[in-house]
Amino acid sequence: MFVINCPYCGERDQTEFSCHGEAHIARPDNPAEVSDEEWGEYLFFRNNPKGIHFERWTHDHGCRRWFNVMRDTVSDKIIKTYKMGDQKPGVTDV
Amino acid sequence: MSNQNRTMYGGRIDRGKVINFVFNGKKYKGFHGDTLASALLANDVHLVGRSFKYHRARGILTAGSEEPNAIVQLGLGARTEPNMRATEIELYEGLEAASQNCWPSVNYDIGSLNNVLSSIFPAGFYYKTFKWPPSLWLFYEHFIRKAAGLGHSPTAKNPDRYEQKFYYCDLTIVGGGISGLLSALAAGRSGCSVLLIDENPELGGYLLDYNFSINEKDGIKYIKNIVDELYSMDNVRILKRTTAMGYYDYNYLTALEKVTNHCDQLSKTLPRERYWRVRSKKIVLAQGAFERPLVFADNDRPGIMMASAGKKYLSRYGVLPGKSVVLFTNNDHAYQTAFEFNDKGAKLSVVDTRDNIDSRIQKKCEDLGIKLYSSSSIISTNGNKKVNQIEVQKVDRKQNELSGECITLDTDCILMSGGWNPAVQLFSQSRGKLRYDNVLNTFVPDKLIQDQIIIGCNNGCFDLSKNLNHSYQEGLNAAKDLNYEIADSINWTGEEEISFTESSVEPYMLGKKKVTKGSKHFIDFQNDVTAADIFLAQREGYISVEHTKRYTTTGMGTDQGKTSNVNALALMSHIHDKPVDEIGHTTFRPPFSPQTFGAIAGRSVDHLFDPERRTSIHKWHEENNAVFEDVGQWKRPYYFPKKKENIHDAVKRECLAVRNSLGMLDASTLGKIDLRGPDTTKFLDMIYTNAWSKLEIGSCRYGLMCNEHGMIFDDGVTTRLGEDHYHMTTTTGGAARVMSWLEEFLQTEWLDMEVFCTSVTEQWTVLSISGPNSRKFLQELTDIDLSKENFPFMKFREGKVCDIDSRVFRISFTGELSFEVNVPSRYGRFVWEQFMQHGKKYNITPYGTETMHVLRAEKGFIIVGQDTDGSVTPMDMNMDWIVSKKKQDFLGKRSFTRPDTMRSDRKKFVGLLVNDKKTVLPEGSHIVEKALKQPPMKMLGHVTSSYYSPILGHPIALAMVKNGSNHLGEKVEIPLMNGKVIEATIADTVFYDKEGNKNNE
Amino acid sequence: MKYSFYNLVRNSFSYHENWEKAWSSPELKPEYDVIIVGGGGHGLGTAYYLAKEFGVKNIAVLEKGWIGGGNTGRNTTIIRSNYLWDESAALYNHAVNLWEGLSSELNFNVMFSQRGLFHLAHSVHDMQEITRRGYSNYLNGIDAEILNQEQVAKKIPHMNMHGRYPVLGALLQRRAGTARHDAVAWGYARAAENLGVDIIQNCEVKGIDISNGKVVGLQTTKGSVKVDKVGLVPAGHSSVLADMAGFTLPINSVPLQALVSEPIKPILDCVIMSNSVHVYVSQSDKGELVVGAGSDAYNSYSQRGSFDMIEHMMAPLVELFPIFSRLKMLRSWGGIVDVTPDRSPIIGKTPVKDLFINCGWGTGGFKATPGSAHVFAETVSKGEPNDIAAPFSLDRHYSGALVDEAAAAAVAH
Amino acid sequence: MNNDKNHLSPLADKIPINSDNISLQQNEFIGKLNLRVKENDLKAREVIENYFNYILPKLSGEVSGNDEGRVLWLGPNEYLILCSDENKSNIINNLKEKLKESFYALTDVSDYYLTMRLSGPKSIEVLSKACPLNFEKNLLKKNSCAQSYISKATVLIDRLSDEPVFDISVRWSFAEYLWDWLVDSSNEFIVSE
Ligand SMILES: Cc1cc2nc3c(=O)[nH]c(=O)nc-3n(C[C@H](O)[C@H](O)[C@H](O)COP(=O)(O)OP(=O)(O)OC[C@H]3O[C@@H](n4cnc5c(N)ncnc54)[C@H](O)[C@@H]3O)c2cc1C
Ligand SMILES: NC(=O)c1ccc[n+]([C@@H]2O[C@H](COP(=O)([O-])OP(=O)(O)OC[C@H]3O[C@@H](n4cnc5c(N)ncnc54)[C@H](O)[C@@H]3O)[C@@H](O)[C@H]2O)c1
Ligand SMILES: Cc1cc2nc3c(=O)[nH]c(=O)nc-3n(C[C@H](O)[C@H](O)[C@H](O)COP(=O)(O)O)c2cc1C
Ligand SMILES: [Zn+2]
Repeated sequence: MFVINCPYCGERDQTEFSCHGEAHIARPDNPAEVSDEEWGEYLFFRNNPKGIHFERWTHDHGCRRWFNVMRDTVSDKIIKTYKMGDQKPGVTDV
Repeated sequence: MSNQNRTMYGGRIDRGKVINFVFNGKKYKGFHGDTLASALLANDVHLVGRSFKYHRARGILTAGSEEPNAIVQLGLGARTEPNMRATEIELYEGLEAASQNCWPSVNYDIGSLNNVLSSIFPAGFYYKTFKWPPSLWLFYEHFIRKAAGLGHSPTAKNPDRYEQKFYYCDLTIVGGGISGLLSALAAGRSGCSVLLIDENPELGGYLLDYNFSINEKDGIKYIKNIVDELYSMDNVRILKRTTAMGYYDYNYLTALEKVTNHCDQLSKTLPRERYWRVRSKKIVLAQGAFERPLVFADNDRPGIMMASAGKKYLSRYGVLPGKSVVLFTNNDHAYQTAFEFNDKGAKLSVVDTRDNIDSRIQKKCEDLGIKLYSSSSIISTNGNKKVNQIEVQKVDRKQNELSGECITLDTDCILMSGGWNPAVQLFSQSRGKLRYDNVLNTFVPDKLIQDQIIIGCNNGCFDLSKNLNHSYQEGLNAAKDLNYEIADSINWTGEEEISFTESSVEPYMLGKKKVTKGSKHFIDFQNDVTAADIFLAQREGYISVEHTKRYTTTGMGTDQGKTSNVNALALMSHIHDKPVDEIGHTTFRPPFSPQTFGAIAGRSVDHLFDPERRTSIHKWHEENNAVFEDVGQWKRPYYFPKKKENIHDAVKRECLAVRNSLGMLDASTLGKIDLRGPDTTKFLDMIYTNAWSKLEIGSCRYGLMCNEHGMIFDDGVTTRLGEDHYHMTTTTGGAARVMSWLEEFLQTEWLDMEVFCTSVTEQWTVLSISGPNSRKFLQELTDIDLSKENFPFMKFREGKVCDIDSRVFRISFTGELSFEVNVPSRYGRFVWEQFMQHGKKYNITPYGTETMHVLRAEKGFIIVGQDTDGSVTPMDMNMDWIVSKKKQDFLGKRSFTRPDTMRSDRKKFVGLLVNDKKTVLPEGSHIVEKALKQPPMKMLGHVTSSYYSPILGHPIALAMVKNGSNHLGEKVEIPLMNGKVIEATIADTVFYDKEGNKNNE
Repeated sequence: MKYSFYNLVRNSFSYHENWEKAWSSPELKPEYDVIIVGGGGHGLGTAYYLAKEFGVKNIAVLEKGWIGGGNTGRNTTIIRSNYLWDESAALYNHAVNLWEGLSSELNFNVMFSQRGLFHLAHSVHDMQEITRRGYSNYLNGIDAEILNQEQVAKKIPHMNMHGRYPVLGALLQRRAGTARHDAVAWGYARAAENLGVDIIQNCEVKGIDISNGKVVGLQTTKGSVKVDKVGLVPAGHSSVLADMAGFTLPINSVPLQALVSEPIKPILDCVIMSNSVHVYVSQSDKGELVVGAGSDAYNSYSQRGSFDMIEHMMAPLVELFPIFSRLKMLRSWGGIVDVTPDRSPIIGKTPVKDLFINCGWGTGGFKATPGSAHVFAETVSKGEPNDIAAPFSLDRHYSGALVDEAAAAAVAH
Repeated sequence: MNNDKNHLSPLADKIPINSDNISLQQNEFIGKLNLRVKENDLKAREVIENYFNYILPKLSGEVSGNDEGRVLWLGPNEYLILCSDENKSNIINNLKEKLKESFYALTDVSDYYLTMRLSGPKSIEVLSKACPLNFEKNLLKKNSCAQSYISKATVLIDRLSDEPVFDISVRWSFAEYLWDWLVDSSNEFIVSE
């Protein structure tokens, strides 16, 4: 049970949030032009690392904003939360 | 005779308050302050239960939450509770308890036959037999299941109430022994908000039963002063009778408080238990330690108990569990118990496995006339329902062999002490790492992961003075860390009559031969796991601790190995001749003690189980006899039966009313979203499959949404209210999903798009009136010009309806002339009633979802989620017309051109007409070309919707059929489960008013 | 030594000191024909069928911890085959057919107990769903009965039929049930070892050697090893192994939790699953209620999950069975499940030649164990999937030919 | 004008709680407007602030306002304006004029939410049974607000005074559930044995 630091509301209980999988997956600019393979990658294929993971959460029972979380999938420790559109942190930023 | 084992005086019970209770049908008396276990011992009841597998006679082993043996069925009827630890049950007037896992009685238990046959039931025997013939396994299993299990589940609904609580504080301290108390004191004095949790009814922990001093004062009195001071602090909250159950990430701790369990009077308002969810900045673990049993032959007989338990029964409850007592120990500390028993008139002998025993102790034994057998071990015990005799022999610890003559001693009570295991359960749950301490011969906390502190015996320190100083100092440190101005430091001295020397603690000392053959050396008492079973597991290759655990079930009982784990590991270490650290340990998992389901469910039971979402007209529906349907959390009227009507009659009447005159549906549950901003049209173009730029202000349009896989995921009508302003409707079940779908793209993908979405679902109550008379009717109640010319189909108008500011949409889901009147919810019921009243002359008929489904099916309109699942595209539904060819991109478009989505033999949406014109096909039944005598049969598709159509006078169905649109007019068959085969013909999806004139009237 | 009642009695005279090892701990050899990575039920089963039916001689199973310690050892043991789509039905029913003879085949009692499974329907929509699935099962030759409210009430006497979401009916599969999870791993291990398979525990694969697009060896914590063909069956860790071989999978590894009550005398003699009230429960032979529900939504490799998931399965359980409210949770735990977008497994070839994968069983692969192992053994030995396995290729994520059990509102377990 | 008599709330039949420890009442209908305007759209914000004569909250949990109304922070870019029921259409229309050029949304949600008032010394005790907020951190002060959930209903809680007085807003369709839940949870603090 995490405590999640919503970039807008501050620290709140995990049960106010929900997770929506990997972050920083951009929709192809022109889907018509990508191959079936590339489209399949965009739809389904995900980084699923044992270690640092970037993921999207929403503060459902709060400000209803989407934001990004950088979390270690082994210790489950949240390293950083940041707003959508903010630069993806590098491991050295931590 | 009663309370024959009670001492004349002493103990912390209230001898003035006699309490009557019943055990196994017999009446007994105890005192206020007793536990069931202490009261039974006082009454000389030692045989309390039967073991899991062999049905061995079992008594009371411990005096706390670690008890594996004395677990009983408590209470009667709906309040009965299985597997309750007699050692934790506080006695109350009228308490009734009984032994479990025995038949006909605990004294004569047929199951104990298993014990006689036990030689063929070693660990894992069932894997080796009962395999033949396979068909008989269920038969064998029936008997295995009957023999297994412990107590009985209640068979009536639980009448009690359970509450929950979220709690935040600076510091939570688990354990109200001296260590926890001092930490609380230090942190409390420094101003921290402190939560102190202890599972017992009294604070003070282990030392409450011993003679000791703090700063040269009487220790017990000292504890009382600390407790009083803590109670006087506003910033300290104390929870007694509360067990910390789980320790999760981010210092999240759950605890279960017994609120009224221990009371004889049931409370009308107070819960039985309260489940705490605590988040603290720091957690102090001060849980103390559990005494470890010694492993010897037949070490499980009633009358054999832990030394500290014996001490507790004597000191706290004034109960002398035996008169002729043997202390079996490998450490100094347990001698205190021996001396105290001696003091209270018991005849004592001591068997000590060690060669060198402290000379002061030897001397004291001599002085008191206590016979001391050093370098010795108990090698066998006797006694059917209670121990009555033991054999003692010299042990050569180096060779691990027994030697010399066997001495036989008569006894009625054995007190054993094999050292102490810190209660590391919660620490381990918190991801803390353990280390095996070769001096204490047990696991102790090593690496901390969370913001936590471990103190006292919990930390593997058994020196009182050290613990006092450390605990207090850690309380101060915590306060300092949390930026409080800390209270003064104090120098503590503490002294126990005999302290625990860390000299030698031998977990296991018996010759190997002795273990495997003959009698049973129990490791896990509850699950009947013997040393021989551990040997067997190793021999057969179940060498990993985890395999040993699962193969033998050691540590898997209701005590989760609190008494057995370390002994099992030590034995494995001995067998493999490897350090215990290399053997490792199994995973500690929540909860710390078994935790009531009802408390975890809390008040989310009965009418509060899940919200019933209700529209503003709900009460009217109720008053008017509606039968409701659950749609997600919503309650929707399903149909409105009149007196003797069944569903078919009612639906038929409702359908015809709409087709012939006027019907009304509460459509408020549809999702409604207000969209606004300069990019809204562009946004809708991406969200929906069709195009929006040409939609005029004041017009409505039906739209279909696909997910990125190209599959239909919601639909609804969206209306352009202004240049940049739209009102979107969604399906009832899809409302939340659509809202978050929109937000997802706006917030994460198209950050530059200027669109705001606001949910307005409940702002508007929607009354959908439908039928040829709807215009005439509504015109009487509104100032909006409803004429065909001025308010065409798929248009939107604002105005007064029944004098209420309303939004009216001319859209239709029935195929009839229809208006959807939206009024603010507070007026919903008012307008509905006005409609009902003024509509009388048109025989206005309220209808429910079933009628709505029939009417739209007659028109071939789809219901997302019924006619579609998440695997169909708009083209599969023959809805190519709503898929824009011009738009370059919209969500889902790219997926339409994947090979599988373009397959020509995909299932298509079609109508079905049964050839007998009578049978209403089951929704979900499957279609074949030609039925075979028997399955398997190749399926072409399935029926998605199926009804009797009152207006057409015959059944209609909608279906998904492979390449169906190319087979219109062809015959197919639907084999039913009862063997019947129904013939049907593939038809168009529109059954009624194919030209679509009705809604344009 | 054969396991039998006769031998149990015989061995009791020698204090059971003469039982042989169920499997031994051989050293890792320098080279194998086939290596299976992952000593769960699926991996051990694959090795067994490779040796038994497909004539492969030199096989090893590498397990990073102890065999059966992954999801095989931590699932709620539900076995059924009443899946909606033909492809799934064929696969899972192949498994149930094998389950029925498994104890005798392995000479190890895996306690496959066909006590029947009820999928409860709580709404009109649920009724449509179970009817559709029931009919599809029926025509696929899988046993299915659609029961009405009365019939359900009679069969499950202590269930609350009229709660917030009343029980309107159920889909019953009588051939469904449970099995003793650990025994499945142990039984396959013992049988495989009898056929000469090396079962190597505490041997973690850390790297995959690829030469010219073909797998040639593995790097492990016990050294490197040469190999001709490799089958990856690492469940929760499938992405980690795919990473080593240089490709990605359409998989997220998420926690799934379960719990058991204290043991009680028999009170529930079938398996109950409710998708709408969201809980499933059965009673084990030992007497505990085994309870499960949904998975956490975030990726994690910590075998724990968040406790609110456990909390959220308690209220539904008590709602369905108010009589269980006073019972107690004995232990809760978590596993790591590899979830695919369509909730169907991935079986077959990978971008690397002679490297095969069998993963993505997510929250529901225990029931498939023998079937999965059997078709995968064939795939590995022949280099091509058979008809049952073919629809579950990795390619479907590009072509769109998903076997979408999730979309069709079928349940996951 | 709309006929007031016909206002109907699903809580109309519910019996309020009035006790020393806990009180629970249904609030009158008032005007509630959901305002969306970008944080960095200073121009639009100024117009709005000038119009209302108060400033918009900047941070999570802030409430501001004046005698005529209150405004609650719901999220970045999102606020709930509380005003008199009569005034709401005026506000919408006036701002429509003033904000012609701006990207904003002002939506009537007066009936989307129902609001009930929980007060009394035990009210935090009641709420914290199933609301995960840290009341020390989130709702310690008068004029602070927070969104969260209570049991299974998403709520907006607005603290009105230094005494524990809370206005709890919930979606209309959940109102009865929440009310029943609050009554049930207050039980142990009201009835004494
Ligand atoms: C709580 C829970 C409940 C479930 N309930 C059910 C149910 O009721 N019915 C059902 O059908 N299914 C259920 N499942 C799913 C089911 O357990 C799994 O799908 C199934 O057990 C997978 O089996 P497996 O043999 O593929 O995986 P596993 O048993 O997980 O085996 C994979 C093995 O690979 C090993 N491994 C991983 N990486 C490496 C490496 N690098 N080197 C060497 N070895 C490695 C792992 O240690 C592991 O032992 C449940 C799962 C969970 C967690
Ligand atoms: N068994 C022993 O702890 C032990 C052994 C030898 C000596 N001593 C003496 O006792 C002194 C201090 O003892 P201590 O304070 O460290 O331990 P303690 O045993 O006195 O106190 C620990 C308390 O924590 C409670 N507890 C444990 N787990 C709990 C849980 N999950 N939830 C709620 N309560 C829980 C126990 O019931 C107990 O009351 C030592 O310095 C030593 O002199 C104790
Ligand atoms: C079907 C099943 C039944 C179980 N029954 C018990 C049990 O009776 N007692 C027990 O302590 N654990 C029981 N467990 C849980 C295991 O002890 C253990 O928690 C689980 O296998 C996961 O392993 P881990 O906790 O070691 O990570 C059971 C697990 C399963 C899958
Ligand atoms: Zn937030």
